[in-house]
Amino acid sequence: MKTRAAPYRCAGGLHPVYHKSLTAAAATIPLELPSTLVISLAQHLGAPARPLVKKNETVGRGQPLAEPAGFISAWIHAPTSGKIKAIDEQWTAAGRRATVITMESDGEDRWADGYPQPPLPADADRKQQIDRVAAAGIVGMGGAGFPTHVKLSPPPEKAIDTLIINGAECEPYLTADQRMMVEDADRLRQGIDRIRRLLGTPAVRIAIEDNKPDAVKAIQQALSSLDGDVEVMVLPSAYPQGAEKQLIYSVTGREVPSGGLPMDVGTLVENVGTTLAVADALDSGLPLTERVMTATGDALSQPANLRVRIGTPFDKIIEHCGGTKTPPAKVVCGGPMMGTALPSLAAGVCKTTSGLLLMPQDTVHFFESMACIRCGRCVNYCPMRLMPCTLSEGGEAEDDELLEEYRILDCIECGSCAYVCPAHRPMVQHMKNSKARIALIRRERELTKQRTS
Amino acid sequence: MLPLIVPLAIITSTAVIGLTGLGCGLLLAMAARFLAVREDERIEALTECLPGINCGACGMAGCGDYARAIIEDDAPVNLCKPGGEETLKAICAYLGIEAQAGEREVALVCCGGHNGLAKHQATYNGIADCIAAERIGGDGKACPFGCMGLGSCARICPVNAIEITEQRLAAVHPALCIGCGACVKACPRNLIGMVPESRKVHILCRSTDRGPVVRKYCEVGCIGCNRCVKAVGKKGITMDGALAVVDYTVPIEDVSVAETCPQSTIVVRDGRKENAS
Amino acid sequence: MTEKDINLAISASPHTHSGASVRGIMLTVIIALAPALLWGFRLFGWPAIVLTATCVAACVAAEALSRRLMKRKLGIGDGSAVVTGLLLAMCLPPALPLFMAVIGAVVAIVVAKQVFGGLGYNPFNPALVGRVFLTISFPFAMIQWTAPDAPPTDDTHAVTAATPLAAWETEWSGQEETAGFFEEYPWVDLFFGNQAGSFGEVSSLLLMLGGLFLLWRRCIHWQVPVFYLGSVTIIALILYGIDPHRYLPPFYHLFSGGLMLGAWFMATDMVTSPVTARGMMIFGCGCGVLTMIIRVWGGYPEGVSFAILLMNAAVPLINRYTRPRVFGTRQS
Amino acid sequence: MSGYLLLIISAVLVNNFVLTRFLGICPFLGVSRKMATAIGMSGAVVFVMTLAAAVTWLLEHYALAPFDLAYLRTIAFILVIATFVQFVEYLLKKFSPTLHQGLGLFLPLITTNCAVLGLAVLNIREGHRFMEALVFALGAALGFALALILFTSLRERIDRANPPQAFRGAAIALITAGLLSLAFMGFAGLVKI
Repeated sequence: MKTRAAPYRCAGGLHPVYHKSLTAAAATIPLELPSTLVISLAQHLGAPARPLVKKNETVGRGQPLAEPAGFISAWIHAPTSGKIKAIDEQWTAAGRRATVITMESDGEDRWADGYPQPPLPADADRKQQIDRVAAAGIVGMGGAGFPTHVKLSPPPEKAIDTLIINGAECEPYLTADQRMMVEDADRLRQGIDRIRRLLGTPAVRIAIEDNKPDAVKAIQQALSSLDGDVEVMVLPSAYPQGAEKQLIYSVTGREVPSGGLPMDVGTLVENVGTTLAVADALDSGLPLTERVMTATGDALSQPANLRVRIGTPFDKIIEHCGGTKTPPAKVVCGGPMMGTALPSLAAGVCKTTSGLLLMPQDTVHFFESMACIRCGRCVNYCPMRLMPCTLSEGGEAEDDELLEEYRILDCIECGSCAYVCPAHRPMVQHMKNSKARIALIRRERELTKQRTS
Repeated sequence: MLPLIVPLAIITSTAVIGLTGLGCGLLLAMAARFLAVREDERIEALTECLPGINCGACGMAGCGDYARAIIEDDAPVNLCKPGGEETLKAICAYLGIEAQAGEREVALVCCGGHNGLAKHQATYNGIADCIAAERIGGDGKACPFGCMGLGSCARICPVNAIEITEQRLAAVHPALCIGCGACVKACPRNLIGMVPESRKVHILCRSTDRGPVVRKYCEVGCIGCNRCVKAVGKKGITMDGALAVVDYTVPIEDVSVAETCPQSTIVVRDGRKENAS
Repeated sequence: MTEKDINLAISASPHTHSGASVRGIMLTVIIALAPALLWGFRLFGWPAIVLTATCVAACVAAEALSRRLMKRKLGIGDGSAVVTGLLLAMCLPPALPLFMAVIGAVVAIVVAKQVFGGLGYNPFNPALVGRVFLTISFPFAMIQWTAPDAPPTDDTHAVTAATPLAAWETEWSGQEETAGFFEEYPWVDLFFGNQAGSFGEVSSLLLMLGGLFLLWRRCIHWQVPVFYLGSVTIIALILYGIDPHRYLPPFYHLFSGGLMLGAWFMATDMVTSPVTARGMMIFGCGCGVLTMIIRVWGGYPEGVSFAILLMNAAVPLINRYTRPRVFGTRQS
Repeated sequence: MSGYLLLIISAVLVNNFVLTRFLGICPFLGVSRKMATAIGMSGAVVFVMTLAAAVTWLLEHYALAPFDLAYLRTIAFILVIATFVQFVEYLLKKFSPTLHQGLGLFLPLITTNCAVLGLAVLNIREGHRFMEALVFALGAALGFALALILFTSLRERIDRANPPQAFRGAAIALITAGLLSLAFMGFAGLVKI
């Protein structure tokens, strides 16, 4: 196994202040069981799951609470044993309303019947293994939440020749992936080996940013026993190095075509956390009911890396971390660049929640609606080589023709443009807004086309 | 006596211009013959129906364009405001469709929770636009169904009939509303409905949350207590889960039903009177 | 901690910022202009100081007044009016009657900027519009240059002198013997700033230092000045090679006639220059070519302001056709 | 040869029909909303101008001048120009209906486009020979096209600007055109003819 620098450099590349030292060296601690859990049914990309339980029903840990409601959807399991208190609509950590199951823990943390499931041997049937991944409710834990079993079963004409394990963690503040790589490197090796076999032994690249030397070292050691084409790729620390398309380019020099998927260029990217979840599901038969996340920020008394059950309410996490130093003015679920600002702390941890960031008043950035002064910085820093200034102006004017011409749908909402904007324009909100509108227009256009033909 | 001999200048000038004109005319005649494009007769006929002032109120470049849009793109026939009813009738007569009769409908914002009554749980900082705010989790108002008051409806209204009050609530001026329905589509929380002008009883809430939840965030939200439904004997008001909904197909004559509402969610308004004033 | 204690802010991502601001950029530009400005004050004395003060005051006042008339938020805090005032003053003859300077400032702020909606919307560089407006309206007053070595005590005693480019154009170009010109205008004077001209544009060295400061602070992109100065140098070199008696050597084109001020501070104005890297290169080249065309063949000895204004007009077109290739749209 | 070149430069830059002579302002403002129509209009103007220049020149020198009918010049020229515009309209309608629709009313308006008539009259007044007249016409048309395309791209930008209410629309467009023409004054004295 070799270690080398990533051979390509993607466009853009910010150097934000990382603030990772708050938690980079803090060992992961398991959070005690909360008394109440708030489990969103829309924790993944695609259709929200359909509830399988009723109010007042008693459930055991690992028991399915909701089933997938479509091909792109996922199972959701009870994170502990207890009683279902309510099923209703609430704000979720994704910053929108969704059906939420509220359950009360009985403190016993008893597994449901048949859980954990028996481990599957490495030479088990491929379909059986992928079904297990699906049944464990595993989704991309880096943030997007794409169901992993869908990624693991590419159509036969799209052979995967490179598996990239994403340990870049380019978001400031977050250190969960880093800690997982340092602490769980052996289990990570098992996960990598599992995924690799499922895909027909492609080359494996573990991509880590150079600001995590401890992770690089741990991975080198743990993976030395792995044979075949396995390499650790050290990436320069730059945002958004860990974004899927940029990562693929840095590692392989291939550009995922506009509107396409990584499998279109023969690659598959899995997050460190997801890889560990796959190992858990196949080797230990555990469904996805907990994850590692970073609770951090300058308003939090004791920033920490935590192993938490899915559904743990955010106020419980804050409590566990010694409360707040100063009143938080903004609470972000995820990292500061792409995370979601939460309107309240009642929501619970999702499968995709990689961090909880409490920002004091003086660090909260305020958007002012000033006119673009055309400094061109956003154009310079856009990792997708778009023209964000033009797009945001076009978005304001709702000039849909212009937005499509300037390819707004290729925007990955990384926030680089808004980060460097001297006019403090809410660029990402413009992008999100325009993208949704354009997507809608396209869908309508498709529909009319279908109807007329 | 006029000289019989016409001055040479007149003859030459007439001849030169005449011949030039003739040449040009011939060229054009040939062009018309060989480059002719057949136009849809219906478009021309429809253009005749329109006022011909090319004002652009319909959103097209002119009357001709609007006529083309009606024929080719199935544009609605009631877009011509200057022409009014007369034009509408003429168009409908030509196309052989029936002009929509019936009562004038005006838009109504079904939320009464202005900033003094509805609670905010967070402070919004971003684009002053409801649709944009809704995409990142609303404007901080604790009620997820309430009016954000960022004015997407007011901006899309072609006649400026919607006002955002100081307490950040959208309000329609029924007198100005032309019933185009643009605001209904613009509202990301589906708060705006079209109601017949003569109706007086309205329920200004669309929160489907249960009563206790609603009470927590809004002083004038519907808590689903069912009293109004009982008061009208299920005629004109029905329950949709925990929300009372006015059924505008059944007129409610007795406006005292509003007094049964413990939350003052039901309001009595006379759209016609407001129009007159 | 209960929910009542806190009122959280919600906004779209990102939740952090680089700290760059429009005011910061404008402040940096003012700092970068300072050396050349102070040198101008030293060289031309009180008239220059009064002129600068007038221009800045008139610009700020015009901005405040027009914002108030438009019933919009006052935007003076961003400092752009101050920068416009400084730049305008620096490209005017030091002895210009003050009322003309006021007219120029008002045109710059009101006609070139606020009418379009303020900073960010103006298609043309306000200071240059002001200057060009004055050049066309008061052609005589705009070429009354003060000789640098004899700073006058007051306007009436100003000793007028020709700028090197104007002198070459009217007296020396095409002559058999041109050595006298180079004696009268040694290039060292041009480089260090001992020449007649608009008071802020005389010292090429200090302007270049200011420009490099801007570059270091990342307030301007390197493409514009490099391609601007580069294209001027190349064209001047070719012409000089063809006929040294008719055309000036590149040094003189580079270090006189406001080229340094234009290339580092005017052409790089963010609002009115392209946003794409390739666009900036084309923009710079265009400025250079037009400057040389106007200088060598046109009616004005200095072509910088017209050249930049003309290229300003082409900026939307340039932006449109120099869009970078979007990631993932490689033609295969 | 260099004479023709100077003639073109003069017509395109120094004495730009729109920005220096202020001819043809109507279509200049009218069709500068969208790039596609602006390019189409430019094409139509190049076609009409060059052909009209040729025909009016011939008309002047073989019909009007020999019979001493200079006073009929305007009416005769308009006749010819109108014919050509109508002809172009037929062509466009046949071969590019979208462009025809985009140009709308402004196509027939080329007839009264003073730039075309102005060109024909200027050709006679300056005593251009036939080839010179053609080259001058081409230059003038190219100048019109240049101004129109530059202005259109600017206008797409100022359409998204935020002028005070009173300046919206044509007012701000005219101010922009004025500033553009200010910039074009830099070419003054470029060609001495």
